[in-house]
Amino acid sequence: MKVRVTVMLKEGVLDPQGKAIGHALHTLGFPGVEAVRVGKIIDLDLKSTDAQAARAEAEKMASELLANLVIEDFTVEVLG
Amino acid sequence: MKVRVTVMLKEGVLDPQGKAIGHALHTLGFPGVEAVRVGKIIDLDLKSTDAQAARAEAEKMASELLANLVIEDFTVEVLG
Amino acid sequence: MKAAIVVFPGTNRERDMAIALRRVTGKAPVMLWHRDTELPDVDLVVLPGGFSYGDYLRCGAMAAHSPIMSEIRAYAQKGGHILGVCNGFQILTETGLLPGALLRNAGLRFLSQDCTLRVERNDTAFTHKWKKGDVFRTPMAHGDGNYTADTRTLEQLEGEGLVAFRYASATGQADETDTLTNPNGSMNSIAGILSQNTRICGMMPHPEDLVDPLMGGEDGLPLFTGLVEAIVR
Amino acid sequence: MKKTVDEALAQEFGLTSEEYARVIDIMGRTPSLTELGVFSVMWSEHCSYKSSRKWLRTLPTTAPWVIHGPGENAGVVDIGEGYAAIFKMESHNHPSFIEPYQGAATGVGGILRDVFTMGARPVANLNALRFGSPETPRTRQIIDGVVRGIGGYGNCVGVPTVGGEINFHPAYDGNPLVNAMTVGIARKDRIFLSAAAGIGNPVVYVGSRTGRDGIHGATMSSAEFDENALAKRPTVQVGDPFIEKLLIEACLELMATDAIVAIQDMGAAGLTSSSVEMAGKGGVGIDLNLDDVPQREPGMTAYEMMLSESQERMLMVLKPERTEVARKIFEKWELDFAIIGHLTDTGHIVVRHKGQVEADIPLDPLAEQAPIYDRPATRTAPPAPVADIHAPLSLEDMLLKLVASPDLASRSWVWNQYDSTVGGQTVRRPGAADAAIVKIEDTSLGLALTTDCTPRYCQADAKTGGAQAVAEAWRNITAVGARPLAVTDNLNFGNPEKPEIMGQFIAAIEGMGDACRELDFPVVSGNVSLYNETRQPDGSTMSILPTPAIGALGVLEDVNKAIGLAMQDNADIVLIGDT
Ligand SMILES: Nc1ncnc2c1ncn2[C@@H]1O[C@H](COP(=O)(O)OP(=O)(O)O)[C@@H](O)[C@H]1O
Repeated sequence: MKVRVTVMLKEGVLDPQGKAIGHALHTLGFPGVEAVRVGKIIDLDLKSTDAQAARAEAEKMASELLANLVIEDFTVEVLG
Repeated sequence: MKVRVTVMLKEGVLDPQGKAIGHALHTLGFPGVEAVRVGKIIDLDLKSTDAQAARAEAEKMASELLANLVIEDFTVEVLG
Repeated sequence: MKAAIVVFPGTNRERDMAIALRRVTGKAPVMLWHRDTELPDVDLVVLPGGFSYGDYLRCGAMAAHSPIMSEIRAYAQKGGHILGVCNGFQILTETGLLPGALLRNAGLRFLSQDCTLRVERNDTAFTHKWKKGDVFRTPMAHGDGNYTADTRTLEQLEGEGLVAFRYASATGQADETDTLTNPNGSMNSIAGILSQNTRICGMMPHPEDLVDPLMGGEDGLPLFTGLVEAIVR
Repeated sequence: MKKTVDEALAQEFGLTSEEYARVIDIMGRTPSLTELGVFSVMWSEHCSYKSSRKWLRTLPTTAPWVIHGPGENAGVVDIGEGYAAIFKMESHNHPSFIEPYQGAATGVGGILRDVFTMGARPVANLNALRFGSPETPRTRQIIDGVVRGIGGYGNCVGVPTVGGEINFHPAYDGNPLVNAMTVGIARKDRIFLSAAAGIGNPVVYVGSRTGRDGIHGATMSSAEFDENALAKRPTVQVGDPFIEKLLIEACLELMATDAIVAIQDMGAAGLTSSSVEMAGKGGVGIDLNLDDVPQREPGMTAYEMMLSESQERMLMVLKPERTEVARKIFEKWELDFAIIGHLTDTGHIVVRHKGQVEADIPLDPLAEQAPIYDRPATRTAPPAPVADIHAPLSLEDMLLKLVASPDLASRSWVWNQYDSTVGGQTVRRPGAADAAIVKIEDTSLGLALTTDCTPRYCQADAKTGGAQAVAEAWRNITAVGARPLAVTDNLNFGNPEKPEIMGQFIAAIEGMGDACRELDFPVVSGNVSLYNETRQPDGSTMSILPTPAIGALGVLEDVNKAIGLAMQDNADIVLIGDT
């Protein structure tokens, strides 16, 4: 199963990368950008053939390693 | 409009992060992980209220700045 | 004082740290490997700087799960002294032994330069050779040193006086918004913090790289001479 | 890939008709695709030095303190107290134009491997950079990427970047120069070489897996750029400094045992050049079984594996009874380790894959019949002496203009991105002295290091410019109180098939040679980068300025006596020499 873990900084945590990208986009001539947030994707190929089990496994990986829950939130999506 | 740009390394390009994460997951007791690829998400808040226009704008930003087309591919998704 | 330095794959300032420790103790510290499952009988454990696991995913994240870290957690529980510098600080926050997290530097660039630190309290093993308010110079070299924590944690750190070092001007002024004195953008200009029992200290800059006049000065030395004096058997 | 091997394909691979005829002559038949690939990379400018070899031979390369001159992975000099310094400079110009961050990063990785391959712990990195006009956005992007890439790689492996130089000129607009230098330290009786020996000994592959990166990088770096270069974009090599760091530690740990017979990094042309060079130097044959090569992607062909330029890989010949000791060390460092072949007495390189012989080439003619050219050269007339000079500006305005010029402005924005203190041995950081100084741990020795070249001097008069670059390096070393020992060079020029470029090249070497002889300052290693030109929209080509970058090394017997730039209070200023 392919599973996608998406990790984003928590609402309220300052995102220096997002801020810098927003700034760069403005100077590149995209004045319509109001806010930018940057996150990470971790795509996992799992041996498991069961969607439920794969999701559970990925959630465990995310909370143990892939995300730092002090500053980040994550979502898990089974891609199939 | 909220638009999500997803940037992934091209097929075949070495992904050192993915490799190291896969390795770490194995030693953490997740032997079911076969492959890991890491990518970036850039969430944009755009002034534009038109989905078509927002997508076109984001695509331009992605190819000019957000993705490095030499080694990366991107996809754009209008979240609404 | 018997000290041990933990080496993770990608650690690269363990030699610098060993030199600084040898300078004050006269003997070479024990080098531990991240896969070791036993901590020898030591008075100080140091997590040195570097790029454990290439800084991939998040700085310190993968090292925090190394086998040796459960020993170090137990050692902390017993009140052992732990110093984490740079990547070592990041590992301590990832392990939860120290609160908060270290984000990408505000300017998004790696910063290799001297900075000045203000000593916030001098009643700990790490800081007692200085006076409160003293300012000293030290090199820094990191890409992710931007200290952040939620409001409650920050209030607790400040309320309980757990900030050890702050980035400041040469005259001791700290200003969070000033990129000259607080180059990585840390909240409250925090450069180093302590655990509640003050036995664990994490800091981003590298006092171990300034312990010899030949390398530009001895400004970082008080940390190490102080540890030797404070931790006598 | 189903391609018919013929002259047209050979040309696509960068071989001329005469060169291809010679291949057929050596093989006695039409070569296979893999064989053609091997010939094309081994005979590329990058690997064979076919345009430059004749002239490089004229450089002085010996002195009583030189342990190994050019010909090994890096130069080796005796620095006293039982230690040797091992150093070399290498270019990554073309890759840095295509992908500045990865191009520069992998350049640093490559030169590091050249140095630790010989048994040295790397103790310092330097660089020599040339960019186009800083006003153009593309140049700014390139600068940003290159500087980040150098820092990203060097900082992570924990080798301090202690010095370098940067110039700007529109001639580098489409062709920046990224020359990286590494200096390492070894016990002088523990130097490792690349000549394979011992028929039957195992050939061992360590490091990262092989992917489809940078196939034909070596031939590409010998071809001039045109507008299509950006569009073609061959698979770019991505570096993994974390793996490199592990590789350094694992190799040094293995080198402390007596397991290694020979060792060589896989640089340009990867498995091909490393195996051919090791066997060739040792006068033995080599059999490789590609089924055993650690692979990153499924379905790779023999051709792809032989030409891949995946980074962070090494090839070794081990003593058979020590193979398991070695395997344990690499397992400890979590690196791939595979026996992929053995040495033979056939004098051939034989490559097998999936039960088929994919290549079988006699090594002697591959090396000995490699093309070597004495290309026609025309000398540029030296410029007329400047008659009378009048100041175009007032002294004050002049000073302001100079200080504001990109070529003279402070470089702290660059070196502040490089970790210059890691290792705890940096005595003079960037900006603190005319040469950087690094102490040798556990000794009183210090190394003085610098890179220098003034391309506009070389443009005006390549011979004087070449001599001047050497002299400046020598002065920078002596200015910190060190004794100059030896130099490495990186000769960056345009297309050698143009007589005026060849003329610049020869003249620069003459000038360098003269200065090196005069100063007793031998050249112990180096690198040549030719075809540095860009096709202009109107079809003409623009060459870079002739840029023979010099990297130099000197020793201080007592590092405590090092001198810096900082003025002491009440000191007098003395000017030495005629103005
Ligand atoms: N690319 C670079 N990387 C690191 N340090 C650099 C680089 N370019 C210049 N420097 C450092 O900046 C200082 C000044 O450089 P430069 O103006 O070229 O000096 P000089 O003319 O004395 O060689 C030197 O200490 C040099 O090592």
